[in-house]
This record gives sequence, structure tokens and C-alpha cells, in this order.
Amino acid sequence: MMVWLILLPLLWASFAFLLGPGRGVWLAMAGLLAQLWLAYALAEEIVASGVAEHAVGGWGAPLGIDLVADGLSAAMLLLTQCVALPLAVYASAYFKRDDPAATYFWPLVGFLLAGLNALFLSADLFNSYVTLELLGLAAVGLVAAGGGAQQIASALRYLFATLVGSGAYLLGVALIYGTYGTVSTVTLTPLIGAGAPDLVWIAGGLMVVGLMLKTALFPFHFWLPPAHGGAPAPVSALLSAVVVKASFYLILRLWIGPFSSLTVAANLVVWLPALLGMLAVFWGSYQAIRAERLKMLVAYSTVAQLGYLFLIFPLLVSAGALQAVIMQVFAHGLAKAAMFAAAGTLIKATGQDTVAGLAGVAERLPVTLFAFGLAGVTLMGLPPSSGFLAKWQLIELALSQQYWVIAFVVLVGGLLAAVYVFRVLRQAFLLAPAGSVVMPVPRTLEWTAFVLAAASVLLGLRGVELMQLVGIT
Amino acid sequence: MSLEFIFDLLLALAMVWSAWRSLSASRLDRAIVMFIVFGLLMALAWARLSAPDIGLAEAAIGAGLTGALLLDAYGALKRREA
Amino acid sequence: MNFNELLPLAVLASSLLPGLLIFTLPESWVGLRTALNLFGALIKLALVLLLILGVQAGESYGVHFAVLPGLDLAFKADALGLLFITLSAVLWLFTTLYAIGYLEGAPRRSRFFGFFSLCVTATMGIAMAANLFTFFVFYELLTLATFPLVVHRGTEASMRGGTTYLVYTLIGGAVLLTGIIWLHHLLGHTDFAHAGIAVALGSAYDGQLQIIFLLLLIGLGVKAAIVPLHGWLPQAMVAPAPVSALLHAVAVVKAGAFGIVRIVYEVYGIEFAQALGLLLPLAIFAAVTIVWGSFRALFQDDLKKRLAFSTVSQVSYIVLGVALFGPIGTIGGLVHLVHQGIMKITLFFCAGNYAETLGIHKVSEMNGVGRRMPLTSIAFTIGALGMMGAPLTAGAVSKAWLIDGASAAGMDWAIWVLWTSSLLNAAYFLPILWRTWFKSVPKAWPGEHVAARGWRETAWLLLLPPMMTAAMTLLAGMYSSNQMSPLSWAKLIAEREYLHEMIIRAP
Amino acid sequence: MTGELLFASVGVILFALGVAGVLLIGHLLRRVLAFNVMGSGAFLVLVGLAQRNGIADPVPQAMVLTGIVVAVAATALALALVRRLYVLTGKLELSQDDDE
Amino acid sequence: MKRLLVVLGAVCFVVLLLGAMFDLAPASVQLHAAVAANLPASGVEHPVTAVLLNFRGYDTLLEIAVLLLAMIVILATGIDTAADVRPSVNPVLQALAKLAAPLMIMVAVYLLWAGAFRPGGAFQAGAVLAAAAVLLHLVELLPGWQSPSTRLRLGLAGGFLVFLAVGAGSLMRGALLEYPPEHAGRLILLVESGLTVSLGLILAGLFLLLSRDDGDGP
Repeated sequence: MMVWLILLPLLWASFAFLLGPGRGVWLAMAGLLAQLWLAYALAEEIVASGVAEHAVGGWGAPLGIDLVADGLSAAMLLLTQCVALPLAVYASAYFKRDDPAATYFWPLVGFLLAGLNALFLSADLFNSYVTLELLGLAAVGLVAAGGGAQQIASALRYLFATLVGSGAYLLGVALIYGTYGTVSTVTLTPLIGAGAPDLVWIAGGLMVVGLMLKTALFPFHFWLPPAHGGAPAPVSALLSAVVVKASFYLILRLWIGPFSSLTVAANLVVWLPALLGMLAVFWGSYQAIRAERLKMLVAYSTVAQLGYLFLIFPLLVSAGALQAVIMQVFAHGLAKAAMFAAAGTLIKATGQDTVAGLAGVAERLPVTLFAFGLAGVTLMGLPPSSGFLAKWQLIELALSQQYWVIAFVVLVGGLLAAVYVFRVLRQAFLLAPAGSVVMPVPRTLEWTAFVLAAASVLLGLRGVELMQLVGIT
Repeated sequence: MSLEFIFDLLLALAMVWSAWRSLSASRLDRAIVMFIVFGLLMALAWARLSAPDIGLAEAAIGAGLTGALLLDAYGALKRREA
Repeated sequence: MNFNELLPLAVLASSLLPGLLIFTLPESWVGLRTALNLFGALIKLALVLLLILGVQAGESYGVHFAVLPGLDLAFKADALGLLFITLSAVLWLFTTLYAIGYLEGAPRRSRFFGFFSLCVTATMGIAMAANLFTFFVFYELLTLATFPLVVHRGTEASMRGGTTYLVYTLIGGAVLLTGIIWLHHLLGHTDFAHAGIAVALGSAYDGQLQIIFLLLLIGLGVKAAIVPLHGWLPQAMVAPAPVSALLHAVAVVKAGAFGIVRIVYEVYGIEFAQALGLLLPLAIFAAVTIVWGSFRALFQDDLKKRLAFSTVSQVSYIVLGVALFGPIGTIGGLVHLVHQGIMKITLFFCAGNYAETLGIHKVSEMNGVGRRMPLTSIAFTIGALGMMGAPLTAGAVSKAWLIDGASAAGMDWAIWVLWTSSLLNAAYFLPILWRTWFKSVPKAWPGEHVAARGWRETAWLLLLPPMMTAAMTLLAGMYSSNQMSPLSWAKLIAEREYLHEMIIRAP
Repeated sequence: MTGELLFASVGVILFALGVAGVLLIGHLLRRVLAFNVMGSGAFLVLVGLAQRNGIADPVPQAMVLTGIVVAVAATALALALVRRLYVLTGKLELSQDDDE
Repeated sequence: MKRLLVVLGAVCFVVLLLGAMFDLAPASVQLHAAVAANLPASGVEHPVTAVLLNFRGYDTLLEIAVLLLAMIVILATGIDTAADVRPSVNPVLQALAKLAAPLMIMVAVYLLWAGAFRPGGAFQAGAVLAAAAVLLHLVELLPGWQSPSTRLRLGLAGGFLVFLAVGAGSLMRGALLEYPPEHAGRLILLVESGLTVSLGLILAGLFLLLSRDDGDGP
């Protein structure tokens, strides 16, 4: 079942490519629908009968490659498909016929999703590298597709960042293979003890730093705002919602898997990502508060929100930390997808990508603005939303460890998010200046954003099942 | 120190030198040519590491195709400039 | 799910569902929107009546859902909650009627009434919350749902007011959340219970509990407009009149005050709060607020601003009542929760009428308005007298119980505070009344929008609600011993809080 | 020191050289070169370190083959973008101020 | 300043890493032994090919996806047709190239076949095919690509699709890319043949697409 989650997007992506430029939307829809069902069924199966494994080629690790689906991976898979389907619907209405950005949009999305799904299932460090590259190149392609100079430049910046990131990761893998003779995480985990040679520490550092670069953790965030802010809205949404989470997921996996004895042994190491996360929260929020362009604001908000994810590392020793971080991943994933989708609609309707140009849209595009607002509620961590549950869990964990600074950062980060979200809402609630034109937009654009935003809020009323799923290891 | 090791050492030095030159050469065409040389030296190194498969692939893809791509890009840039 | 679980949810749904439906209605569907509004309000009232009858008959209503493992969204309808629910449900009906009249022909009404309904839903949630988590969820929902109402006019001024409102409430919310999570961390739950839950922790945690109390108090104090956290309330008067009514009487400041009541009685427990030495500082804060609010009100020429400062002062009567250790003060505080709502909403309705009918926004413009708008002015007068604590009004009842409570608790200084406040109340209300009734009518009103037609000095939908609430002010004052009066409910609640002190002496 | 470890060391040096190149070189074509040097370094470490006892190991060799193909794909993509940028702007560098 | 920092960092990194690399205990897992032990069941005799297409065939599947993806990205980035004139090519060279091309194709077929038991295989064969195409392009016998026709797209994606089909088929019977030992050799050859054609086309395409702005017609 889980393997189909990888093969299916590869299949429909290749067939969409065969169909030719601009084609393949129905193929993609059918595929995504099936994937959603598969991801759901996988989650159900894992809840019912525990961790699922698949030995590719029938060999089994360490000779072959293993795919492992535990609660964490199933949750990520579920999120990916849940975000991808509405965004695909959104994209089908977003791109005009003959839009140069849409020539090979569907094949690229298919490869992107295959990369994501494969990454979430992989239990092999080298295989993860290949999935990272698949993912990274597809994402760069989506940013660059059909774009002007600005977009190409940001795609190049993104490309070099992602290549250096995966290069560092690959060197880490090389060192690990050299030391232990295997890259299977299952085989490695018991082999790496607290007394591991220095080389393993270096390898771990290289891999984690490389992945941080790909996750755009402060100060490696320089590539994200132009790339996410410059791409077409459905692409920005997909990238911000799930793609950056993929490399974070890999860090988390390494941290609690193969490198767990190292991270437990070194008390101070856990504070490095947390410290960068804190800086990311402040810096990203600050930039979002002063951004003039709407999509830049949303993109910097991603920088800030990614910071929260890294606050979890000092807390990972407590039970429930994984649940908290996955809740944050879901909250941000759904909300940011909704927010970029809504921002794209607003930009399409007002014809300009500025915060100042939004005056009066509350009246003309209430559904879109509502979607933006609901997504904002989640990002601010206000109840009732999944963002609130994540915040609650994070703060409670921080208090239980008496890490006041983390609780403080989470709270202040929420308030800073309120500043930039309400900056937009406030502008939108203003009366429209005379002579401003709001062009009609397809209903599909409005409602897909709304569905995503509503999902991010409704998850805040029922997080039990998700938490139970994540708990299965 | 065996003869083989001396050869390896020379090869290693040549690789580092060619890589360095390919990044630091002031003229772009020289840099690209240095890079192709570097690719061929890599192929040799793979052979020394008893990995002829990689050697073949490196020569064909790493040095050959990448080199051709780079030279072609260089040519296109030059033509555009002119 | 049985009936007793369903009923609290139905109370929530009776405003949530109409609200959500209204959002989707096109602007021009006035009839359906009005019907939905009133239908929701009436259904809610009927449901609340069912609840009251049930609770009086000893039924208990409650329901809970797990949101996270170990974290429940829980509702219950107990006597204390019902006091607030009833107040809100009744006043919501009037406010809805008023808003329909007030906004007739105005743009963006679907949005307005949608958020309006959400506000009331949030208030119901606050009233029925059975733990601090649920309380907080609806408390913040209230913030979010009121923001679009405050900035409804879409002008720069309203934006400034709205921004101030958000800055205060969101920061307050963050502080409150810290306290709640801390408490949840210590206790493992935050369920409200008679006589409190914090006492179970043991004396080692006293210091932490004091800090938590301070955090909770700051968080709630923002909405309850306790000095120095009251700055948003006078600013928020840029909102349309029905929204002011909502902020001042039905929902927002009440939510803060109600939260303080819950914290003191059902989280800490009044005895434990007293033992921790929390009540005296609380009383001092309340006293400062009472005097400061009244004092500031003296100097406001803008009518709504004067009323806003009056609210700052009056809401802290509730807090003071709670802080007076003893059942009598409790009764005074609780009954004032209701009485202040009825009286203040009357005043805001009337202020809205003056503004909508004659364009009067300032006290100095009110000369002779009693002759042009006698019915409105009568209602205003009743409300103002009530605020001063004049006999036969609801205000008199609250004040009498509060003063008795203060003396019973041995806090004689609080009596002085109350008297000072009454004097100040008189000082800022009596000049208004004097202008209204005894000054001569000016040649022209600042901006007459609605012409008088016979006895109807303004639109009847604007006139009816203040008259009704003014009448209620009198009824609550005159028939305070009736079994269904707010006072009787307050006594019932106080009896439950002070089980061992069953004898409650009438003042 | 065996030949294998020697080449692994060269790999480390090449990797550092490549990364420094990507970070420091503004010219985009040269940056592509630097990326390739970096990749080659990682490949050398992968095989060299794994075969440090002198026994050929087909697993890292196969991985490197995979890596080379991925690298050439990335190189072609990068070159395509660079050339596209050049067509659009006439520039071969990323300016610092197009962040905002 | 930045330069100094980066150089310093790089030097520190090299020293640190080299220091850590030289006193390493032997690895606890010896995969080459496992490869050797399982080679008979893999369907090929050359261990690298066995790893590439059987033991770690899944990596290869994704890798081909990366290659195809890069191709699509280049197609999607936008076509531009700025025309300029290339110096004309010596006809002798053209004749030589015409002679060399079939030879190279034969070499490719040999490499593909040889991959089963000695160095060689789909990659090298594909690369040679691509080289032939590049050669023909350089002597102006093969035009640069504009946007590929359906047939060409089929060729580009065909090898990958064959691989995917084999993967899907094996998944339905058991595990992904689990070949029954008796058919393993044939299946791998099938996959490799498909890959050779597609790899050749894609690798050539990378070049032919990139050089398309040199103004050749479609």
C-alpha cells in the first residue's frame, strides 16, 4: 500500500508528460484522490496493526532498501496528500490556458509528490538523498517554470542552496557508510552508541546542517522568501506547506533515530537548533511585519513558523514532544497552504502584490479574506485551531522541562504573528478607495483556500486521532 | 613507498590542482577546460579505486557530457555577447 | 448522546448555525437574515429557559469532547454559568433587535450579523465552559469575533480603535494562556469545581499558585478593563452602538469579570484564595479601578466615552464583590454582573439613539433632548439613576449588598470606595440629566437623521430595546426578592460556594 | 596510508574547495563548476573511505553511479536556468538586492 | 571578510575531518560480502550492476526519475528561439560523424550487454548513445530540439515507464522490484534496454535542449 504512494505519482506524472504541455489535470486529480485514500488507509492500518515495513526487492536491509511507515511518516504522508489535492484543484483554476508556468506543471507536481512520499517512507540514508534531490529539483523547477528574470534568479538561488544542502548531506552519508558499512537507519541505530568516533559526529553535523539549509532555518533562510514569494501561488503554497517540512522531517528522523544516542549524550547540542529556531521566529516575524508585498509577508511568515519546529529539539526527551511538533507541522502546513492560496486569489483580483493594495477586499472577496483570516488564526496559535493546540503542547512541554525561554518565544511569536496577520486584515477591512477595481476570480480559487483554512481550524477541535497515530513508533 | 602510491599521490595532487584551477582560472574557457581535465583525472582515480564502472561513467558523463554542456553554454554566452 | 448532553450544545448552536448561515447570505436578503437572527435569538432564549428550569429541578447538564489526549473541550450549565447565559441571551435578543434597526440600509450587514452571532456563541461558550481550557478557547474566539465588529465602519479611526483593542486583548490572552497552561501542568487538568481545585496541590506550590493567579488576573483583567489594563475600552467606542452594547454589557467586559469569578471560586476556591492572600490585592485593584474610572468619566464630553469610563468603574464592582471574602459580598458582585449589564446596555442603546436620530455625540449637545426624545431620555434617566444606585433601581440592590458585604468582611475602606464612586457617578450623570430635561431646546440638532412621527421619536426598533431594558432595571430593583430575580440566583450560587455558611442575611 | 584513504582525503579537500567556491564565487557558470567539484569530493569520500581496507565494495560504487547521474541532471538544470537568466537579463550573477 | 571566514572555515573543516578519518575501526557491516553471497540470485554476474538494478534498484528508479525530471524542468523553464548563425561545418567532419554514429550505437549495445557480467551497463551505454547524438548535433546533422513531439516524449519517458511497470508488476506479486530469480536476468535486461534508450535520449536531450537557442529549426 505504501509503495503505491510512491509509484502512483510517478506514474501519473510520466503519463501527464506523455500527454504533452498543459495536459494531465484529470490524470493528476484521479491520482491525487487515490493517493489521499491510500494515505488514509495506511494511517488506519498503522493504527490498527502497528508499524508497516516493506523490503524493496525482497532483500531487506542492509543489503536492500527498507521502507518503513510508522506513525510519524503516516502523518506526514497524510498531510502531504491532504494539502496537495485542494491545491491541485486550486491550481487547475489558477493557471490560465497557455500560461507558460503551466506547460509541465502536472508532471513536476507529480515528481514532487513522489519525492515527498518516498522521503517520508525511506529508512535508508542514501535513498533519502535521492528523494531529497528529486524533491529539490522538482521544487526548483516549479519555481522557475515559465517565469521572468526575477523568478529564474530566485530559482537559481534556491537551486544552489538545495544542492549545497544535499551535498553536505551526501558527504555525511559517505562518512557514515565508511564508518559502519551500511546506510540503513534500522541497522545503524543500534550501532551508533554514545562513544561513536568523531567522524560520526562530523557526519551528523554535516547532515543536519545540510538539511537545515534545505529547511531554510535562520540564518539559512535567505533563499526562501524570494523563491516562495516569487513563484505562482499554488507552487508557493505547496512549497511552504510541505516541501520545507520534508527536510525538517529528515532531521527529526535522524535526531530520534540513528543519532539518538549522540543527541542524548550532548546536552548542549540540542540548544543549537532551538536557538536558531528562536532567532528565526523573531527575524521572520520582523521581516513579515515590514514586508510591503503580500506574498513576501506570507513567505517570511514561513521563515518564522519554521522556527517553531526547531524549538522542539531540547524537549524531545519528554513524552508528547513528537505529537506537539507534528501538530505544529499540520497547523502550519494547512494554514500556510490556505494563506498562499488566498494571497494568490487576492493578488489576482486586485492585480497587484502589495499589502497596501488590499483596501476594500473584505467587501468584494469575503470568502478569500475569511480563509486568510482563519489561516492567520492558526498561525497566531489562537483557539480554536490546530495552531493553538500545537502552541499549548509546546508551552506545556517547555514548562515541564522548565525551559521558560521556549515558552516565552512561543507566546511572543504568536503575538508577532498577530501583528502581521492583522496588518493584512486591517488593510482589507478598510473602505475601498474610489476607483479601485477588483476583478472577478473563479469561485474555485476562493473555496479551495477556504477549505484548507477551515481544515487547519477544525483540526484544533479534534486532534486525538492524529496524536494517537503519531504515537505509534 | 611503492611506485603505485607515488602514482596515486601525483594523481591526487593533479586532481586538487586541476580543481583549484578550474575554480580560480581568470578566463572562463580555461576554467571549463580545466574542469574537463579534472573530470578525466577523476576517471583515472576511479580506475585506481578499482571502480571501472564509475570511471567509464565519469569519463562519459562527468567529463564528457558536463564538459560539452559547459562549453556549449560558454559558446552561447560568447555568441550573445558578440 | 442524551438530552442533558445535547442541551448545552444546542445553546451554542442556536447562535453559531444562524451566524454561519448569515455569512453566506447575499447582502440584499434582508428578510431571511432578520428572520434567522431573531429565530436564533428566540430559540436560544427558549433553550436557556429549559436549562434554568432543569437546573432548578436539580438536573445537571454537561458534555465533553477530547481535543487532545488529556485535554477536553467541556461544557456544563451550572447556576453561575446560567446567570451569565441568561443575561447574555436576553440582552442578545434586544441587541439584535436594536442592531436590525440601527443598521437598516447600511452596507456589509451579512458580515456584521455573522460576527455578531459568533460573538454571542463565544459568550455562551465562556459561560458554559467547564474547564479553563474551554474557557480560554471561547475567550479568544470572542476577541476574534469582536474585532471585525469594532472596525466595522472601515474608517481609519475605527481601525485605530480596533488595533488598540487587539493589542490589549491579544497580549492579555497570551498572559492568560501562560497561567492556564502552567496550572494545567501542575494539576493535570483545569476543571472548574466547587471550592476550587488548586487547593489539592499542597503548600509547596503556594508561590507558584500566587504567580499563576497574577497571570490569570492580568489576562482576564484586560477584558474586564481593570486599571491599568483598561485603555482599550474608551478607544473601542468608535464601534457602532450595538457593538458598544455588546462590548460593555453582553459579552466582552463581562467575560473578563465572569472569568475572575470562576477563577476565584472554582479554580482557587474562595477559602484557599483568601488563605493565599490573593483577595486583598484583588480588592485593592478593583477599588482603584472603581474610583479611577468614575473620576475619568467626569471629564469626558463625548457621551460614549463617558459611558465607557463608567463601565470601567462599574465592572470592577463585580470584582470587588468577589474579593470581599464572605457570602454577602459574593452575592453583591454576582448580582451586579447582571444588573450592570442591563443598566449599561440601556445607556448605550440610548446614546446610539441620540446619535442616530439627532447626531448627538457629545454631552454638551444634549440640551433639551428630553423634550425631543422623551422615551429614550426616560430610559436613559433610569439607567443613569441605576448606575448611581438610586432606590428602586437594580443598582440600589447591588450596591446595598456590596456595602454589606464589605462591612461583613471587615473591609470598611471598601465602603468608602463605594460611596466615593456613587458620588462621582452622580457627579457625571446628574449634569447630563439636568441638560436633558431642564435646558432649553437648541435651534437645530447637530444632525437630525430621523424625523419624529407622533410618539415615535425615532425608529421603533431603536426605541423598543432601551425601554425594555430600562423596565428590567426597575423590575430587578423592585422585585429583587422574586424567585427568578438575579438576586435569588446570586444567592443560590453563593450558598453553593459557602456551603458551611448557609444563613445569608438580607441587607 | 593506503591509496584509498588518499583519495578519500582528496575528496575531503575537493568538497571543501567546492563548498567554498559555491559560497564565494558570484559568476554562475563557475558556481556550477564549484558544485561539481563539491559533488566529486563527496563521491570520492564515499568510495575511498568504504574501501579503505583495499577491498572493492560494489555498494558505494553503485551509489556513486547514481550520484553522478543526479549530479549531471542538476548541472544541466542549473545551466538551463543560468542561460535563461542570461537571455532575460544579460547578467551572469545573482544580485544581492533581489531578495526583497 | 566573508572570503577570509569561508576559507578559514574550509581549512578547519578539512583538518578536522582528515584527523577524524585516519583512525577508524573496520566497519561492522561488510556489504560487499553480502553482495557476493547474493550475487547468484540477482540475475547478473557483475556486482555493481546487481546492486544498481537489483539490490538497490529502487535508488536507480528514483534516479531515472530525477533525470527525467531535470529534462522536464528544462522544457518547462521556457523556450526561447534567438537565432544566430553558427560557422558552417566542414563536410569531411560530417562524413566522419556519419560513419562514427553507427559505430557508437554498436558500442552502446555492446556495453549494455556486457553490463551483466563486467563493467558497463545502461548508464555507460546511454552515455555513448547521447555522445553520438551530441556529435551529430555538433556537425549539424541533428537539429537542436524545440519542444519534443509525442513520439520523442514517449522515447524520453519510455525507459522509465518500463522500469515503473516492472516495479508495479513485481509489487503486485510481492515486493517492489522483487524479481523471481529465474526471470531476474531477463527482467534486468529488459529494464536496462529501456533505460539505455531513454537515458541516451535524455542525456542527449539535456544537450540538445540547452543548445536550442542557437536557432536551429525544430
